[in-house]
Amino acid sequence: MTAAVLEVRCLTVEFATRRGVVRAVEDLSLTIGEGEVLGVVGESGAGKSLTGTAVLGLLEPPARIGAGEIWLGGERIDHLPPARLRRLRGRHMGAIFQDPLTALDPLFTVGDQLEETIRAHLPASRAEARARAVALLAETGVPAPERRMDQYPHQLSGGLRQRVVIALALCAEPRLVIADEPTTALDVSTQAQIIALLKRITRAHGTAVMLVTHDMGVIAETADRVAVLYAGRVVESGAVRQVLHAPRHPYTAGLMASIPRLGAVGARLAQIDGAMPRPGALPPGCAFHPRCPKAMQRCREERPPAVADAASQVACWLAIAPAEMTARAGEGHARDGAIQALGSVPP
Amino acid sequence: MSRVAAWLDSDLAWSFRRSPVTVAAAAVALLCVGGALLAPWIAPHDPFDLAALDLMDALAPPAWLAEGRWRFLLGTDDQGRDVLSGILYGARISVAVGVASVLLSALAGVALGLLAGYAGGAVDAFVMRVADVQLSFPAILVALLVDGVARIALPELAHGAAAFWVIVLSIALSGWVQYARTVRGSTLVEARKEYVQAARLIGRHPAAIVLRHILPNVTGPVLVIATIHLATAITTEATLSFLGVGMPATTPSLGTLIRIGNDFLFSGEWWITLFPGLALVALVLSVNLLGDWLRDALNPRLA
Amino acid sequence: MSPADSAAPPLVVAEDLARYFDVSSPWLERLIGREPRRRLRAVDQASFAIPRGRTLALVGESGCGKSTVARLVTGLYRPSRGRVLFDGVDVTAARGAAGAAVRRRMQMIFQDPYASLNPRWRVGDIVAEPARVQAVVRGRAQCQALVAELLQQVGLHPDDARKYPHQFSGGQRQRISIARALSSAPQFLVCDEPTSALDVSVQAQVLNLLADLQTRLGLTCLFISHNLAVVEYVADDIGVMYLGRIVEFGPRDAVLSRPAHPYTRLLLDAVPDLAMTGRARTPVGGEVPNPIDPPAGCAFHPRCPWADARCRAEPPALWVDGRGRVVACHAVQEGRLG
Amino acid sequence: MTAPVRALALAALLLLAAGAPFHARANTLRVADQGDVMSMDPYMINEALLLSFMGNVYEGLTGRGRKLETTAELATDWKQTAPTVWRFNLRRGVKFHDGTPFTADDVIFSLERARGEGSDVKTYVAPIKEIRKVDSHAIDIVTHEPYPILPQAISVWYILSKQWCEKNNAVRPVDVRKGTENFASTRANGTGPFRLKSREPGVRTVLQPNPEWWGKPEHNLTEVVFTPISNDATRVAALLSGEIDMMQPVPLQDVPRLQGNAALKVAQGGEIRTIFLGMDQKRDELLGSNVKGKNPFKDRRVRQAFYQAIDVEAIRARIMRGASRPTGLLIAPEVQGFSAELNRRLPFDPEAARALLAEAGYPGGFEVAMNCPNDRYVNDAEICQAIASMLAKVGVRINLAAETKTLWFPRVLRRDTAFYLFGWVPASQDAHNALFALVATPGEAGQGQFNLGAYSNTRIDQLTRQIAAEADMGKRSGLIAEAFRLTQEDVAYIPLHQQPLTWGMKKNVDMVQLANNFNYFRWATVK
Repeated sequence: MTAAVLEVRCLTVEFATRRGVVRAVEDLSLTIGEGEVLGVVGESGAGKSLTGTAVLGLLEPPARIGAGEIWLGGERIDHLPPARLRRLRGRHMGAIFQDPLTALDPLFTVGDQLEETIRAHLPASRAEARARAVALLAETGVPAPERRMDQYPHQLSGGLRQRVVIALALCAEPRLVIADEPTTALDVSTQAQIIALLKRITRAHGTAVMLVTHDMGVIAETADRVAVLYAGRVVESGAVRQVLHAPRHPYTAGLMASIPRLGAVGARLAQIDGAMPRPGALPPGCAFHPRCPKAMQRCREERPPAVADAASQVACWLAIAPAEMTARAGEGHARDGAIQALGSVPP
Repeated sequence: MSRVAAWLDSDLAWSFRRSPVTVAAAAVALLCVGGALLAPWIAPHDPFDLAALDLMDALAPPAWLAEGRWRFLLGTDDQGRDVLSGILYGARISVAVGVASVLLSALAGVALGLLAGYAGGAVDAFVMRVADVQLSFPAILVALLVDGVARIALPELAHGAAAFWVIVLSIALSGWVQYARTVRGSTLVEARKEYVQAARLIGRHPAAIVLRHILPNVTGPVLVIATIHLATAITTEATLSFLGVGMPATTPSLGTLIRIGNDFLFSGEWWITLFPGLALVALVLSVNLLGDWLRDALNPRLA
Repeated sequence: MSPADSAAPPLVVAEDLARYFDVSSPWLERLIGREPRRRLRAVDQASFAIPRGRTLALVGESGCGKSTVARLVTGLYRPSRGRVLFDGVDVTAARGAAGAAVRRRMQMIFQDPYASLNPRWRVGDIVAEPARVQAVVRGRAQCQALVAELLQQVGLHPDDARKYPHQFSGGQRQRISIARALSSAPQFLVCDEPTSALDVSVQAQVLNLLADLQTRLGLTCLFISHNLAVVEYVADDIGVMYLGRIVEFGPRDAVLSRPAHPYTRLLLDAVPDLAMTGRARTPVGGEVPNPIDPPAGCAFHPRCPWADARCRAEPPALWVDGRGRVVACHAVQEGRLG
Repeated sequence: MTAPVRALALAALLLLAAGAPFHARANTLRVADQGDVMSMDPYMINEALLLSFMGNVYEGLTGRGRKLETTAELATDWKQTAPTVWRFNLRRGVKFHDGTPFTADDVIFSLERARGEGSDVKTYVAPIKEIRKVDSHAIDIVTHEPYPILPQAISVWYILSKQWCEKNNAVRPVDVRKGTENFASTRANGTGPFRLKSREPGVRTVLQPNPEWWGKPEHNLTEVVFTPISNDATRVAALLSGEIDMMQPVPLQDVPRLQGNAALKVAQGGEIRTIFLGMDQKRDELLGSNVKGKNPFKDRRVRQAFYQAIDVEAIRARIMRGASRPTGLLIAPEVQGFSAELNRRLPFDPEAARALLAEAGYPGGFEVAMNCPNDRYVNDAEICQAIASMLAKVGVRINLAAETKTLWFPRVLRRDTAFYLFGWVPASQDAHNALFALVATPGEAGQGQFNLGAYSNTRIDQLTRQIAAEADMGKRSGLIAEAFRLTQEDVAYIPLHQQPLTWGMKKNVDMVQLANNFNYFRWATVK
């Protein structure tokens, strides 16, 4: 695998509220390589969108990065001044959001917006920019792209709009695309089209993709690797095949079991009882323990560190070898363990 | 007690304490309103008692100037009225006009907004067209119109007690639109929400749905508008009085006092207009700042 | 899923339901712009029957009219044509006392757990409202007892009655919604995408709860969803809707395992399969057309690989095939496709 | 710089250069008053401001000269041919502003208009019985009784064009008491030295010279812009900033300041306007009073109590800043018929006032509404307030309504008032006008048209008729004195003072200040 395009190290996103600082994302680490799609999955409130927003440098007060580093292509970007970040965002990072309407300016034609973005970031004449815009639209599967160039966003259907947003995100040939729930607002039949498109295009351009979604189906079809978030922390990450088919964390396992699937007639759905705690009201120990059927005493007291094996990484006391557990018991510093464990993640 | 404690612990109270400007504004507003309410007990003279006025006391400068008298701390106006007492009593009228007209327009606006938003169709179109027409007349013009009509309709009544209600009605008439529009907008949003459909489903009477379900959910913005409108209403009253169609000169409001004093700006009797002017600015500004704060504080935010 | 008593008449019957919405511009604009009146055919020719104790699921993409059907059946909308019979009573015509009696026997669960509960009301008041309005309970004590019982039934604590909706998570709110729907002891429950706004882990909780309650209380259900996988868990019969019309109707297994209509096939193919990681699909192209201006002939023809001249010109009628499936498709009827 | 750009710049410079002297040469006189000219119709209201302003546009048969002497305007000469007949020869070659020639028919038409329905100037033409046309430019005016001061009395009865009024549906003037408008309310068609260029009620009224005027212009104006500015301070500020060239009245408190300004001058004089209080003596129950079933003002003791409760000296000292002339009569010393001997006021005596009220049956006083303008007379509203406060000290509670004259005039002219402030200038400079308009019992022919409290004394009515017909000036003075004495004995009115006349002007403006406060632009120059 080539060098990482995006590397997030021990990221903490927090909110300053009147009752103190609340950590919505804590100690989160990710890497995405060139041409790789990393799925970031979790329930609403797990912190997945905040992670994407933090990488883009678009956190708005009172949210802020509390700790950690974000590296894009070997450059640290989490502490850059806003103007520099803005240039970077346009040139090297593209964003696709849930609602395509908010990403497009209703007052300008599709062509205007594409050309403007291209010319803002690439040295291109007006004609060249237009040609490239048309080509991009064609590539994203927009029928009759020449005609669409002169239309306004409201004249397009939801699926077409999302295609235009994807074209817009890709037009400066960014190294990283952050797609936050790109299919959630779309119809089922259109979802499949957009997923296929996203996958094809990023493969072709070698773009790294951070795909934020709550939909395991989308992850299964699109992502190469997946990181499962729970209450602001990565509980399990690894290759999609590994995590989805042989989950090691009880939460991932429960999540997979609770997804209704065709052909399972008559069976009762497996369910995880309870609800995810809100940031600021996390239980001590492992945040999942109140809902975990396998919770032990230790889970209630100590937060499990992330440990990795060849294919995946998991933060659960069950997954930690008993020897290791006894070895660390004396230290009692789960955090050190996490960092050491991270160090052993294969690049 | 626990309610007070709960309120003190609420987000609203917290954001209040955190803003020194708001705390200062609240203090000034409290001072103004308190002074106005307590005027009969704290004012050194009764400026509305014509029999107590002596023309020979007229145009006395503030006490600390030469020829000033300590009987008239802030001086007197052209009729011999004590300016300080005039401010206290005038603020009383200004605040009363403000509060009454805000209540009246909020009541009318909320009712019409709910009606338009929930009934929709022709009722909505009618109410909103009336609102548009209303909006195309500036508040002052509406007030002048109402005042004019009232003066023709109630020739000898239009002065004194009736003048107060005429002003209140005038300001309310131009003020209800903002409430109606906001409430209509919120009502349209709320009426589409599923909890309203749930209530319709079980066969609740439309009036019950509007009053029990929708109304509590559209009052947030109304409170904010009301606060800002209070400041506007006080200013409008002052403007009307300044234009000479407000409160009669014998029972002057702050606006009337400023108008009276305005005639003496060039001739050096600046205290007649300056002190009431400062009082009006302090009152309006502080109420406005409180309104701004309330708007921000009630604005739903992240986290 | 209780076995249907085929002898008893169905509890709910929809006969040729249609609902049009006027989406014209205001008349002044229309007058100036010489625009014609525009009607949106949200639902056109929808007929079905739901036997007692069974669940009918209506499936389709957004804008296909399935939620409109839910609101027509419960009487929230008045049909432009056709009627709904509930236990033999015409719901659309029932007014006053008769209407109230019918309404007490049917309830609805809505999609958005954040919008379906009045944020200014305490949970206890929300849950008790239908019972109070329908005079199922009288007095404070009786009411409190009912609320406590209902909350327990949906897996909440009786003390939760004193809280406000914002103190609950999405799944818990949907439980409150269910408790409210059960409060007037209905026989018929309309569920309008009750889990589509929930996270999967919570969706399973709610689906299981609904299934349990249905069995325990013998409820008849109309279940609206866009997710065929979810529908499989709850439905006895499935109706597939496209652009305001039911295009395929039949028993669950028949529809899911041997879909007849090309659109049903498309929907089935669009369900992401967790086993197919990394597999590339060739999804059917196109999108749902604008219902204000639907295509002529069969509304699905622009996206259908089997469409021919007849499909483009003539709208297909519902047709019953030999195996008990009901389909509206020329290609199926002509045997052009399996 | 390219050639076209240079040319443009040059053109712009030239325009600027040309514009400046052009502006200077355009002698615009910008005038501000505390109230608006209420109409362009000279019969709409008998108000000095309106008659003064429209006197620039319209003309009467006679007019006023620089010393208020009677002059020949549309009539070239006149003589009495019989005790009740006056022959007026009309000026030939005069044209109205719309081009129609002025003839005897216009005079006859104007008489009918002035004494017909809706007219407020009936008092001026009331003595006239009829007008006989001799030829197109000669008429005989026949009076009911001998009327020696006819030429003086009709100087503000302006002549309108018959054809124009008929064509534009303005044969009848608009009744100020009812308040609608017609064509003549906003347009004017006179024979005078100025014509109406534009009219925006309440905003501005613009006059421009009439190049075809029969007389020889003694002004150098190219335009007159009249603007009402009711707020005293604003009006002063407008003069100080140079926005206007002339304004009146100067607020009394600001006179020293304007006098001290090198660019300005203040023209002061005694106005012949008398300010007084009137009381409703007709209604059986007063408007706006707590006394029900009777009218306290019908009792002379009450009227006297009011009189004696008012400290006119305090008003002079504080409100009028020493510039008013307290008076015991309804006419100023400059008016023919004034008697210094009669000009005595009842003493200010609150004790006596209280006693009189108690004697009349109001020991605790009573409540009554008072109507007052706030933009008509000098410090009018302030005077009323002070009076309200003085009356409060004897137990009378005044509900003061101080309002703009456009509301106040119709109200008091309808006699919808119990107690009011008013001011009067006898347009004829003669006491008869005051007696006839203010004191005579109201009647159809215009007598008592401004006797708004409807005071009535048959002896005074009789005297007024005699005064009109009396040619012997000595006898006439005696009759006038008797009439005023009776008025004073009855306390028909409460005279207050003659107000000062103060104009503020730029130094470069010259205008003739007349004691009746008429502003004739025909004698105005701007240097």
